[in-house]
Amino acid sequence: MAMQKYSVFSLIKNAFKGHKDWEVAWKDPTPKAEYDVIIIGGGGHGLATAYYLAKEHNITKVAIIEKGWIGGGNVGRNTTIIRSNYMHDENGLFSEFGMDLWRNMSLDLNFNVMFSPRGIINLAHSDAQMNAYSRRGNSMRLNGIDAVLLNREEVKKIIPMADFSENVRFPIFGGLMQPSAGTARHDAVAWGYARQADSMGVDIIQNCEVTGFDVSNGKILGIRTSKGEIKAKKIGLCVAGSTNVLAEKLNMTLPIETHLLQACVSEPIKPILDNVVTFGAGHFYCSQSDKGEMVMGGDLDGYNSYAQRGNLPTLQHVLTEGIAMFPFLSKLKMLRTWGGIMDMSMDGSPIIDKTHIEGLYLNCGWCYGGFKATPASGWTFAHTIAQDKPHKLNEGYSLNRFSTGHLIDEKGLGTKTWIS
Amino acid sequence: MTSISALNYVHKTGLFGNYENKNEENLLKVTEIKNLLIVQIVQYKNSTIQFENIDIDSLKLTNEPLSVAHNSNTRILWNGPKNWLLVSTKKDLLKNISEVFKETDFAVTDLSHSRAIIELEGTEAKEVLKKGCPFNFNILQKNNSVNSTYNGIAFTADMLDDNPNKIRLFALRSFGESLYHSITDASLEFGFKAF
Amino acid sequence: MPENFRLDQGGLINRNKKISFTFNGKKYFGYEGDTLASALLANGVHLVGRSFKYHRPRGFFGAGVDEPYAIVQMNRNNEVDPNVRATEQELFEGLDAKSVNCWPNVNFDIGAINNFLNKFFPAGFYYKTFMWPKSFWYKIYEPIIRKAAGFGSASIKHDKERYEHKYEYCDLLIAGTGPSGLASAYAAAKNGAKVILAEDKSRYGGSLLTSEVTIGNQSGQEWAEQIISELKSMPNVIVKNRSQVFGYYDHNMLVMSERVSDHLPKTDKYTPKQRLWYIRAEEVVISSGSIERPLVFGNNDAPGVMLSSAAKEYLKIYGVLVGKKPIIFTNNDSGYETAIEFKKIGVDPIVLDTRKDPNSEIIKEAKELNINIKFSYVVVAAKGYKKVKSADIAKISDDKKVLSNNENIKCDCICVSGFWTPTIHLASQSGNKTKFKEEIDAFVPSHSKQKETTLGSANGIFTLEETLKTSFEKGTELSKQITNKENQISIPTVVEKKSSKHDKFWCVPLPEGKNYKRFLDFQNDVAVSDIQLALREGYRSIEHVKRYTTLGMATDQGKTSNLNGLQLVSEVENKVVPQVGHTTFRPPYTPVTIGAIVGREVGKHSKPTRKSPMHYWHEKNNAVFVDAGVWLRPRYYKQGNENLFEASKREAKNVRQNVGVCDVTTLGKIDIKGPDSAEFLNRVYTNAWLKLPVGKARYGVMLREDGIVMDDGTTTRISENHYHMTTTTAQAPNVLSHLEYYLQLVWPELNVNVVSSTEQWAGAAIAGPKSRDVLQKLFPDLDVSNEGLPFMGYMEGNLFGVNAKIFRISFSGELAYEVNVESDNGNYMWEKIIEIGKEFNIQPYGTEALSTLRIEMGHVAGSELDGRTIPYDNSLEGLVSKKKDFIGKRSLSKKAYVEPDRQKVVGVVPLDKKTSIPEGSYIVKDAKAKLPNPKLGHVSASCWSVEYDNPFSLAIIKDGKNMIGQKLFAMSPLKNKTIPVEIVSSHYVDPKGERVRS
Amino acid sequence: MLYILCPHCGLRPQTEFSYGGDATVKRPELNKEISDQDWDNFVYLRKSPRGKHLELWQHISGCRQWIKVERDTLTHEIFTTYKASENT
Repeated sequence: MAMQKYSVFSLIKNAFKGHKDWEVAWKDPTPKAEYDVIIIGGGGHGLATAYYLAKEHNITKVAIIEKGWIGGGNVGRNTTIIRSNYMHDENGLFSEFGMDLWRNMSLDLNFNVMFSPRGIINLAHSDAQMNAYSRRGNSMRLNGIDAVLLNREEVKKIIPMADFSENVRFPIFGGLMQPSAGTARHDAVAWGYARQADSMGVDIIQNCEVTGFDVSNGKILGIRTSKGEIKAKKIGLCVAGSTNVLAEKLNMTLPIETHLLQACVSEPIKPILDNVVTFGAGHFYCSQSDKGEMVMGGDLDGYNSYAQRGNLPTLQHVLTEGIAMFPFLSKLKMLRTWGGIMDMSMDGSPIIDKTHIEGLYLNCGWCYGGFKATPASGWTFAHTIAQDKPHKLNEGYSLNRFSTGHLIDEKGLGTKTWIS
Repeated sequence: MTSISALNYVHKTGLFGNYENKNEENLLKVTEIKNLLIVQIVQYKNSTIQFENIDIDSLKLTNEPLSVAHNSNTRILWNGPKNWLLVSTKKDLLKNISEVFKETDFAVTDLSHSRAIIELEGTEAKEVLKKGCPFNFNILQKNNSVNSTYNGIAFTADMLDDNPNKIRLFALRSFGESLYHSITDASLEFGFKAF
Repeated sequence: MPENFRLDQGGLINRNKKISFTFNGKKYFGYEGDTLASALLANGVHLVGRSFKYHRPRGFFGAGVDEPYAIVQMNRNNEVDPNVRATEQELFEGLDAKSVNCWPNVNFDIGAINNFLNKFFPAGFYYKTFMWPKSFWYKIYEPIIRKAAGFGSASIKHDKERYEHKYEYCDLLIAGTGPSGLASAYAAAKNGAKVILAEDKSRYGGSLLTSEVTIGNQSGQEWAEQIISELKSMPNVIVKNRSQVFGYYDHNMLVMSERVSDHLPKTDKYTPKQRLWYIRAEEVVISSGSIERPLVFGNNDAPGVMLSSAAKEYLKIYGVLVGKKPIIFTNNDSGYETAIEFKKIGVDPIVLDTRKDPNSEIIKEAKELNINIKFSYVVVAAKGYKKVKSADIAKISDDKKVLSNNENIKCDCICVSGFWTPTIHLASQSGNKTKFKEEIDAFVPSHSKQKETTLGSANGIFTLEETLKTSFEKGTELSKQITNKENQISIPTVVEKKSSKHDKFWCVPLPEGKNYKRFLDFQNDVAVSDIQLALREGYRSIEHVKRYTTLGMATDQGKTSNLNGLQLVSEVENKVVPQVGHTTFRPPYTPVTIGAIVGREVGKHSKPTRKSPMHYWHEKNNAVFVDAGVWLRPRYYKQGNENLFEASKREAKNVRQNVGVCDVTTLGKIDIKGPDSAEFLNRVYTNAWLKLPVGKARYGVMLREDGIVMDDGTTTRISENHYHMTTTTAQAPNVLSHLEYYLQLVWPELNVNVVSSTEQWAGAAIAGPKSRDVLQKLFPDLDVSNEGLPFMGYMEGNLFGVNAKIFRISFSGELAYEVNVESDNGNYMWEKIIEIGKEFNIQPYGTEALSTLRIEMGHVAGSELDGRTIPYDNSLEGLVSKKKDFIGKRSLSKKAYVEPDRQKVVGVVPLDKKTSIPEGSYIVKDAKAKLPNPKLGHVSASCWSVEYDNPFSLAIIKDGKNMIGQKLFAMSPLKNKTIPVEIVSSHYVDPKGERVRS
Repeated sequence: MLYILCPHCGLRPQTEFSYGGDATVKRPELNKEISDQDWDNFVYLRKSPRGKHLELWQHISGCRQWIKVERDTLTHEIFTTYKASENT
């Protein structure tokens, strides 16, 4: 049966029927005995992978296995920022491919994910930093990604509420802007993918925990779950934050540490900030949601953690930089805080690759950058699984780059992942 | 004048903050301390010398956290395992004791110029420290010292007295002005007199 | 004139002090001790704001932290406070507040059109529309939605208020001063424990202030007052009001915000507006009480519908009537307390009790007072838009499904009581997995994860007698573990009339043919129908329901809505509530001012500033400073109208031609001592160190274990077992930790001590062909000839009375020396150098000239050692020993690191010898290639070569070794520049390094 | 803010410490032949368990000693702390 279409007309029609005729966005099936592909992890990346497997590769005998509820991981606990302002070619080209998917996502999924290209500005507080941003921005431009270098006056015109006063520790010198970057409604991304994947035959199985893997002769055969054993020809791991926990069940050790990142929002206020802005003399970023909340984030808590709860000194540190950038934040009230657990890879870039186990594929190591990568990650991971080889866009995201030395280190911090 | 102390340009004498209608005697007192001998003494891991037997200005080294061996001129602050910070008004103390510390057993490093020093005195002195340092100052008594951080600046607090509190604060010299700002800013609520 | 709703007497307000205030531009009067809410209610003002989505009129629902409606914008102390809860804001003279989220005003709000269209705006409607055409979302729809959302408006002015922090430690932190908090605090304090007792409100006592109970021979209120005054007199107790414990973090650290000055018209000059307390407690008692639950019925959001406990609080504490014709709608005995209070002051309430035939002392009392009670009755719907005017009421069947005997009765307020929800937030934040307690239809704490105990109604105990008994006992028990004392406290007798039973009814069914909105979340306009829709559409997990409908996501964070939402989900889904589970509680319990979280580290002091001993000389001599980490360094010394480019060129040129002096104090210095120092250095650096003679310096490079260059610098052997290491400014702290790591953990057998001596020494680099002349005059007694002090030599000297260390090392590529003196003498040294150098035309130079000098010499620095390069990339492979092992060596054999076309540092010169190449440009073969244009590498550093008077840059490019002589392009699309360039050697000036040895 | 028992100084607030990561990786001995795989294991691979984790902290603003801390990565509870020289 064709999927019910969302539109202003269907909304009006249903309004007159008391909204009784809306169909479920996704079903709640019991798992089948066997699938062509099982995707473990019902987050953004997993749902997107399933969708593109069905849509681009016509593989529909697919199950998504989710321990809790779909969208409950990092896709539901991020700061909704979407960008492709990367210096390294691998990251830039991959992310820019994703930007195209973002731009078309609402129509493609028939679900308004509220992609809003409001522009991201990275503030610079020294000439050295302006030069570093030039290096990044020029690389973007040569890769066909939009980027603009702003001087102090230009920044002031766009965000006059930033601290341009005398009483400032790190004055604003200028900034790098990606005008096409922006935000999207995070939950909607998960739900939109889920709804489409479901309509194409993908089984979304929630509250189902993977307890083990069935591997024989170096080949994956299936998984054991809290809802029984399920066989599959191919299995994709898409469980950012929990990758190491599942890797342990597979006797794999990965170049990944698990860390905690907090974010918070203020109480809603009337619109004051249109762009996404990052502070250059530290690590703070901020945007204003459609609801009016200032959405803010910054540093990792700085030690391995699986607790989705952080500590206040980290937020204090983050918000100190927040006020240093936007003094007006001082009078607002912090309404809600949350924490997400990140796969921090040893060079800060992700891994989308096959593994030494035949039929087992890995998608992990997204560090702080997972949300923005959702569509491109799903697209390339689906390709990698379907074709049994990486797409050109994710060739650089190989697992063996740590052995060969072909690292993709945007920050130059090496393996000390907790220094953010 | 050849010598310029760490806080020379920021430390101004006078009355500051909420001092009005208060007896000057009860105000916090803030002083910059200069011209102290400050030496780090570390015994190497493999050294077999009994440090307990060493005599410095009639003081003995003890390997106890928070401890300060002290007399009226010299204070030896425990800095870490077999690691001490000797602070003395006797500027030439080092010369007399250099033979005691054999080069193969001890590293003795003069750090006299590497610190900015603030002395803070008054019943509210600990309250000032509690504003920026998460250490439990309730347990710090006379002749205790601690290394910790104040508003993100590493510092050492040495309790010269606890009735009223008299605390000597050391920070790395280049951070001195920032620490001085933090301490005096935190003192404004109580009112202070700078000497 | 507005009608007066203030009683002639009663309440805890100070009637001797009348206070004037302004709301929405209109002047009113209240009393000291009022909240803004109570004062407005006293003046008959029930309409304060508009809801988030439908812009429906909103009044007051509660009387404290749980208030979901009454958010106002305030001007206080000449500053704007955007979102202030009127129920928490204490009244002060001149208070000025206005409504938010309404335009043009709260009485007539254009946004309310949403309300009439609300059938088109069900939960999640925005996900289903506004998709086409694709740019319209961002350009058209979203801006409209953004404007309609949000509450108050922020001022972009800097916040002038002070916010302070305080770190405190105690044996027991007790959050809440209701009966359980007071009893446990009293018992613990009597046992000698150090206690901090925190109360959110201005008055201590919690429910005791409004309940008609007797403890011993005192009223509840008298008892509370007595306990508090006794606690205040004890030296081991800190009692704080206006202090909300809002977060329970790891290792028993809790955070409390104290509103020091918010209740005053002005903050005293040196007093904080708020103070954030970080409290590390041995044990925590959570006595945070409970919040009354609403009953859900049609239009239950109309102004005038409020919690029955709030109505009672307004009466008993503020002497304010929330209405003169009240309906009390209850499913438990609490409603009777409110009814009796009304009756006592001569107002006749009607009680609608959902129960059929309940029995208790308090109901008996109500009957004796001739209160009109209708059992098995419910409010079906409130009538009235901006204020309740009447209520449709009906009899409800025993199975609570069928309504009958419908009638409409006049009323001006409806006080609801749907029983009580324990405030379990802090316990949950601590990691306590809460459990559902069937008999109270709510969650209570279960096993403690940290050292926390929840008492009283927060723990689901609703009888005073049991609360006091358990709280006294717990207070004794917890403190006894800490103080080893056991002071027995006799537990007083208690008289309480109400029973703690309730009817498990919470939502009135819709009468046939009616389609009332029945609200769960009042601020976000989430109605029963929204939840039903979410469930119908498959959003079935409670988290999905929350996110899809925004239930519980308002600024009250669901304090009054969450549990009713859960009830509804469990009903529709046919599950029991514990299966549905609640969403996670996260700090803060209630919104906390961001300024308070940050404290005093704002403006100029948001980070520390490090200064060299010569800083003020630089300042006096027109230095323009640059941030190097948190250090301030002179970037250039401005003469006349010079700009950066001109000044730095002058300074650099003067070094090449005469002599310059540069403050190098900020370079990291590490004092290394011990018998194994040489061996240690040999392991740390890539080159050989065992044979460095005493009195000699050597340049060294250290790697991370992954083979990437970590830092470089020179290290000098001062004596047999003593070395003086220098590091870059940026890496100094990391290098020290790195060394300590290897000494303490990896090679503990080495007898070496490392200590930072950066601050002990002030450093000046004297560079240029005439530097030896300057040095000779500084140290007339020393032989500083090329033989006496050769390149990389070291000696000690006396600089006009102060001790100095002299290193013959060079960063500029010129003949150069570095002189160190003890920091107190730094300025003295500097002035001497300037004075003596005058005849040799000495000039100070800043980091910009320093940079020029090193770039044209091809010396790599931070922009090349950027955490991504190996020694080869920086042409440092000559310093990599093949013979010995060192940190990171094993990584250098990685495939990528030995590829024949590996990147390498080169020099870049524009063909026109005129056009400067912006740093961060890329080198490409074909400037017109289609994008993505393959890059050979990037330009890491650029300068104007003062030697050749043309631009020169360093670049790190692929196969750099074989690229020299090639003609390529440098591109900076950001600056719209494409510059034809030639690749040359990175050693542009003095490639053989003759000058440094001259 | 974690409260970490420094085996040299006593219980101290987290702000005095800096984190040093997994304490179980062991640096291969100097001058020893070692496979690429073993070297990569040391440099890049991490178990990062959910639960008990032995990790390094440096008491950087205290006694400057590196210490080993056994901590639960899910609850953040600290079980035991060790001096650098102590075996775990």
